[in-house]
Amino acid sequence: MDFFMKYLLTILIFFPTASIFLLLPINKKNESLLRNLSTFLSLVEFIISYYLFVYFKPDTYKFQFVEKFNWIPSFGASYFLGIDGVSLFLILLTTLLTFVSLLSSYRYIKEHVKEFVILMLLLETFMLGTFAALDILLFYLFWEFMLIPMYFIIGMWGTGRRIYSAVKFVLYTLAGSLIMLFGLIYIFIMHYNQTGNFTFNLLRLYHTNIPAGLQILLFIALFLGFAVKVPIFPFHTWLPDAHTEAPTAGSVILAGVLLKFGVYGFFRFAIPLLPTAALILAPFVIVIGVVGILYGAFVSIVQRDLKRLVAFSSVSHMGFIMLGLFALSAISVNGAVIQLLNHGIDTGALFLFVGMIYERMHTRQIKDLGGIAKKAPILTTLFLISVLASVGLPGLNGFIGEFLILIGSFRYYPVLTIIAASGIIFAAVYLLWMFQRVMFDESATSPHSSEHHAEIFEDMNLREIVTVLPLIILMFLMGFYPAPFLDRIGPTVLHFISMINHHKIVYNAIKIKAGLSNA
Amino acid sequence: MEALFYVFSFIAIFSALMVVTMRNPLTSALYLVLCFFALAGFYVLLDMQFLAVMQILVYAGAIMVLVVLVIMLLNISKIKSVKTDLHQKIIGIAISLVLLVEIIFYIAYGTTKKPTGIFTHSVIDKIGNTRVVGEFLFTKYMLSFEIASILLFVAIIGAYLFAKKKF
Amino acid sequence: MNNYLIVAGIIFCIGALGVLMRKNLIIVFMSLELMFNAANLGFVAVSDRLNLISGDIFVIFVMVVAAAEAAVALGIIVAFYREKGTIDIDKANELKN
Amino acid sequence: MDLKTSIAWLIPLFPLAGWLLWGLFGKYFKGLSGYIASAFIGISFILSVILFFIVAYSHGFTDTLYPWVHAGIFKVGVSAVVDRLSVIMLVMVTGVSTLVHIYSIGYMQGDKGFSRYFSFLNLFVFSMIMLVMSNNLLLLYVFWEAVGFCSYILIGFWYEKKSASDAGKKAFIVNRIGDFGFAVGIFLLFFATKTLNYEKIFSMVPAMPVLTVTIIALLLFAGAVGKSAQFPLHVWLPDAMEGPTPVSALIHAATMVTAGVYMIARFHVLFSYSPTASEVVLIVGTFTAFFAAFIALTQYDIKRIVAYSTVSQLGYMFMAVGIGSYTAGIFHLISHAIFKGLLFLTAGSVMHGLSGELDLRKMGGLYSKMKITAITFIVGGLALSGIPPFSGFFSKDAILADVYNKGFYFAWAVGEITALMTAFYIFRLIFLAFFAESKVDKNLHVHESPKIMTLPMIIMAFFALTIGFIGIPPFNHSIFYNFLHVDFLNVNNFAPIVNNTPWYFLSLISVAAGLIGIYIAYLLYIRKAVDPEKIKSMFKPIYALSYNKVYIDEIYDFLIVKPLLAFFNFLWKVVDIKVIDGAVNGIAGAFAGFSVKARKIQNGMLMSYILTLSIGAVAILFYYFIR
Repeated sequence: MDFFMKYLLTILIFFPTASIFLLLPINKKNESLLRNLSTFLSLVEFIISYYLFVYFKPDTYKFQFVEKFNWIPSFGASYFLGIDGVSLFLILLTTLLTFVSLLSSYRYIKEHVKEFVILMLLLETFMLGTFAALDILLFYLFWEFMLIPMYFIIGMWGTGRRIYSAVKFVLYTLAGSLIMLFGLIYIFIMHYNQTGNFTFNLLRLYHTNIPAGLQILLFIALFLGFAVKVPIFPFHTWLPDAHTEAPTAGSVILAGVLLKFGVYGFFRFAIPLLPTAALILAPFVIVIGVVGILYGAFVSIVQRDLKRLVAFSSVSHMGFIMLGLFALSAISVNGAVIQLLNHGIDTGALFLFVGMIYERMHTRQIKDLGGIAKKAPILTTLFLISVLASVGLPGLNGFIGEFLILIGSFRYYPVLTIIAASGIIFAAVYLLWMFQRVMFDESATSPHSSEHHAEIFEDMNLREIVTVLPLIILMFLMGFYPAPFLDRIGPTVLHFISMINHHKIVYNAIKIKAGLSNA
Repeated sequence: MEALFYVFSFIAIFSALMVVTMRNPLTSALYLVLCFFALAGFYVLLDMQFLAVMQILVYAGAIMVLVVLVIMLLNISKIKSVKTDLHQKIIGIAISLVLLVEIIFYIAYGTTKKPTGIFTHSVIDKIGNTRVVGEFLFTKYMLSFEIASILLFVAIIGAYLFAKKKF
Repeated sequence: MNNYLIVAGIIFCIGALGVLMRKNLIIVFMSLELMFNAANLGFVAVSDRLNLISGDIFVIFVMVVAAAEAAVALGIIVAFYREKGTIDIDKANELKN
Repeated sequence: MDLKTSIAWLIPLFPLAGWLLWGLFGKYFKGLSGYIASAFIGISFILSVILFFIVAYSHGFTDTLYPWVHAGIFKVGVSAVVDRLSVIMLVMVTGVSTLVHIYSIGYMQGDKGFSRYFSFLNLFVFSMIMLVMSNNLLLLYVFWEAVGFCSYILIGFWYEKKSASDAGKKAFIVNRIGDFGFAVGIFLLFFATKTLNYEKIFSMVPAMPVLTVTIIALLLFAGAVGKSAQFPLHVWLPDAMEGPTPVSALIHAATMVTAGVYMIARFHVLFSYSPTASEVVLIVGTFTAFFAAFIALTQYDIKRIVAYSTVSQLGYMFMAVGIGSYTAGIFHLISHAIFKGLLFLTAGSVMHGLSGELDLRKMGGLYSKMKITAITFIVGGLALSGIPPFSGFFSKDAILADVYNKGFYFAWAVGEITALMTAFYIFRLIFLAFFAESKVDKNLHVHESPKIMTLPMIIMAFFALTIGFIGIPPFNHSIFYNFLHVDFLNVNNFAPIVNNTPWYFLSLISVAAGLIGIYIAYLLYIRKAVDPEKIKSMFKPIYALSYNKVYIDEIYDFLIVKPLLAFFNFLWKVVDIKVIDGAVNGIAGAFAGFSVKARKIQNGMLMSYILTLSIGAVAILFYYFIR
């Protein structure tokens, strides 16, 4: 047990990889065993991650479960892991969503099952590693490794223009990541020049002194890397393609976890490493965040493809998160982190339902769908709950995050916050309109496909209910009793804010000196 | 010694020029051998007799024999002579001239480091240059030495495969 | 030492000239060998000047590589000739596209 | 937790339990769920009454159940305020809910969504109770939205009908527009006061700049406009009649739509410190009262007439709170909840008897066939028209008298005209439906509703007749006023009384207006003194305007919805696909094009490679040389 606790993070990260060896000897043909075993293993993984939650000390901002070994001493690279309140929940989200998406793909994935489950487990390792790494080099390695399984998942099991989407996804994020790598290495070298030590240790790099002008350039470099991943408004076009063409499990992971990395990167790297630049550039980021909120919502309204609609709604939601994060007030950052989890849960669930509908109707065109509510009351109810959580209905989780973000940012950016808040109207418009057209209305024009399918539309089976139930429960839990989450996130966020505030004082002093401020 | 250097320089440069200008490859090859000998002479002047011997053995001996063998094998007289067109000549001469000027300027204006090693002529002479080289080769550069041997092995296989009739 | 380097430089340039100017594969190959040797001379000269031994060691490795290269290159020339019936370097354009 | 707090928390618990029970296990209960649900709400009602007396004979209190959202300085708990205002609301909400639940058992008999219906109805009652009890703005906002959601789901209860699901969606979205303003108001309030707790806010309001208070008040009022269906966000309420009629009675007449009035009464401190905001409330209320009554004049759908009358009556309430007569507003809220609930229930009964027929032109002569319904309907109609001694007389005239005495003569005049119109349209409905010659389809078996439906109607009618007496002696010193006034002591008296016109004189005018309205209806539809068609053609443009609901829906569709949709399509098709994605693909394309060009360099000629190589070497050396 001692050993288990001491190396909990390593065990957590590499358990999926290790479990691949369990799957390898199984015959390709034995698909049900492959599915069941991989799902079971991911459940075990989730239980392991639950230990993190149990043993996590909520009252400190310090990194916990820290493991540190030398890796490449000559470069100062180390195998350095640790989590705080923010990464804790992101790790839990990852393990949960991996389990959920493996469970969800029983029906969708019919070919190359073995490859699929192996790739999913591999992806899980990389995602967890990215969240837990406190060494920049290690982080970057995991960060880039993630693309590989995702590329195959979209490219092999996707629909439509899947190769195009997969390549676009990989190239787009890769281009951003390389610019980001440049920025990170530059900081690494700056640190070397100042201290004479090579180190990739993030906590030590936090103390690098970088002049403001250079910080801005570096911030832009890091920004491009993370912004593509978020994705922030003008860098979002890979997302609808990738989401739409990916298989359900891929969409869930993509929306639920991969989009979190951009924000996590800002939170963990860009802002603390370059605080002055973050303070200077925050208004610009917020502006494009707010543009993203409205833009995503507007474009969602007129989408015709169900999945693409949900994908664009992600753009809108991520805009809220960027607003909350860059408002840099304790309340709004809390909200942003909560909303990060909410988005993973809500959008993940939405993709699951879209997947279920697609499996039954074989179309995602909204105009070909309709009349499902009559046939499938359970699906309708649970889908409605997810839709409403995404709309931000109070009592469900989406509300808490949105509200905290808006109320926190209002203090610093009142006008932009009001504009952003109007996004909640449009969220209701596109999601409810979509829901009505898909679930209630008779399909308008459907010469061949859906009319027939709607007649034999079957309701959710037990497996599907089990798939979405954890997410639904979380929606209610986080809506009615978010304290367990906020308690653990709180100290981390507070520390984050105090770090920034320290720089704010310095920054304001510079401004006064330069005569920029009238104070 | 000074005189010897100039003699070797003259031979080396002259034979090198001949190598690139002679029409018949066989003549070129023979001039190349001459050039190698001149270089070996330089090595002697630089107090590296071991290298000089190696130069003659490996280059003038092994490699050049191989080249001459190939020339014979290809039955050069039957090959219709490969012509060089004018503009290629001009480009070649121009580039190499520029290169030469650059190199000479670089050497002339470059700064030289102070001697840092311990292997002065007297030290090498006392130990014996073959022994110095050997000791280093089998201690400090052991790994590189082994890798070089593997490389040679691979090259043998490669050459065999290429020269095989069909592959 | 500068004298040695200048001689090495001149031989190097002559080698380069041969590589650039000639079309006969064998002569090109020999010009390459010339350039190798020029570099070798440079190594030895510098090593001598700085009282080091590593330059000399390196020359030995260059020789090894040159030998290997010679074996492979001549093999290629033979194969090329067998394939094309000529040793004109301009006919070596299989790398295109 | 002492007795009174546990009672307070038990009140919302029962509906919540009901919701979970029917929602999860509804199919095992079948028809039983209606009775149990009614019993649950009944218990809540009894508890509310107990709480009412506790508060009436001691004093109000607040209690926090558990800390809810803690983030930085943002600390909000699930907490309740129980004072006289909220207990009155609680008794009203649970009381009307109980009756509507009982009524629904009969009305929804045999519907396949029976349990689902009661589950959502219980959820609504829970949300409404929590809305009334909440002690901070966040909680208020949560349940403010939650009742909106219940309204959405219940309007669209018969989702197979496209009009129903459309109406539900419309209600939700229009409410969201109001809620957007409400939310921004909360942000501003939090920014200004650093708290969302009522008491703390109220203690800070007097010291705040008037402009801030005004902006906050107006933003909060935007939420009220949406929820209480005031102009220009009234469009959802008439459409909401697509839902089951008991839902209309409960949500769209008695409780949810009055939440806006309750909210302003709750925030009386805020509004009273901003005369401007109050004036806006008054203007909106007055205009809406007139405007909705004008539309109601010519409608033929009985539920829509009642719906527009609701909008109109809500306008009266806003008039009251807009001049600072909060007790009068709440009084009208209570009495309106009862008589309007009654009108809806009876309208539902008519519908039930006519198998779902709603068109006035296909009714007539129903009095003889459904006496209970007719009589109770007339009681409701008289109350609505403000004829003494029905409750509407006391409550409406309390408002109008206050409006007059506080010097808002124009608003008063509009109110009186509206009262006339109100009496006219409701009696037009009564005469056409119950007394004019029958145009009912001969094949239709017209029947009185079962007892389980008529019983709640009779109880409601009884209260519609009697509830007004708590307003005696009329107006400023009535029992009701003295009871509730305690909660409104800390107001800023921005609209002092300027006249002292005696109440009987003013009420004479209102009663006269009501009677004239009824008489005109009588002349037109019973005596047929003038053919209504003739009047119709005489005032054709005005008639058309009224009949088409002043074209508001069309205007919104034309001015807002269509251009926005076009703009969104432009954003997607042009900006997203062509510009942004075009730029991305353009960059990729540029690389690809460059690669095609660059591939030509790879011409396969060894010589050219060597050439390039040596040029590179020369260049590098050159660079070192010039450095």
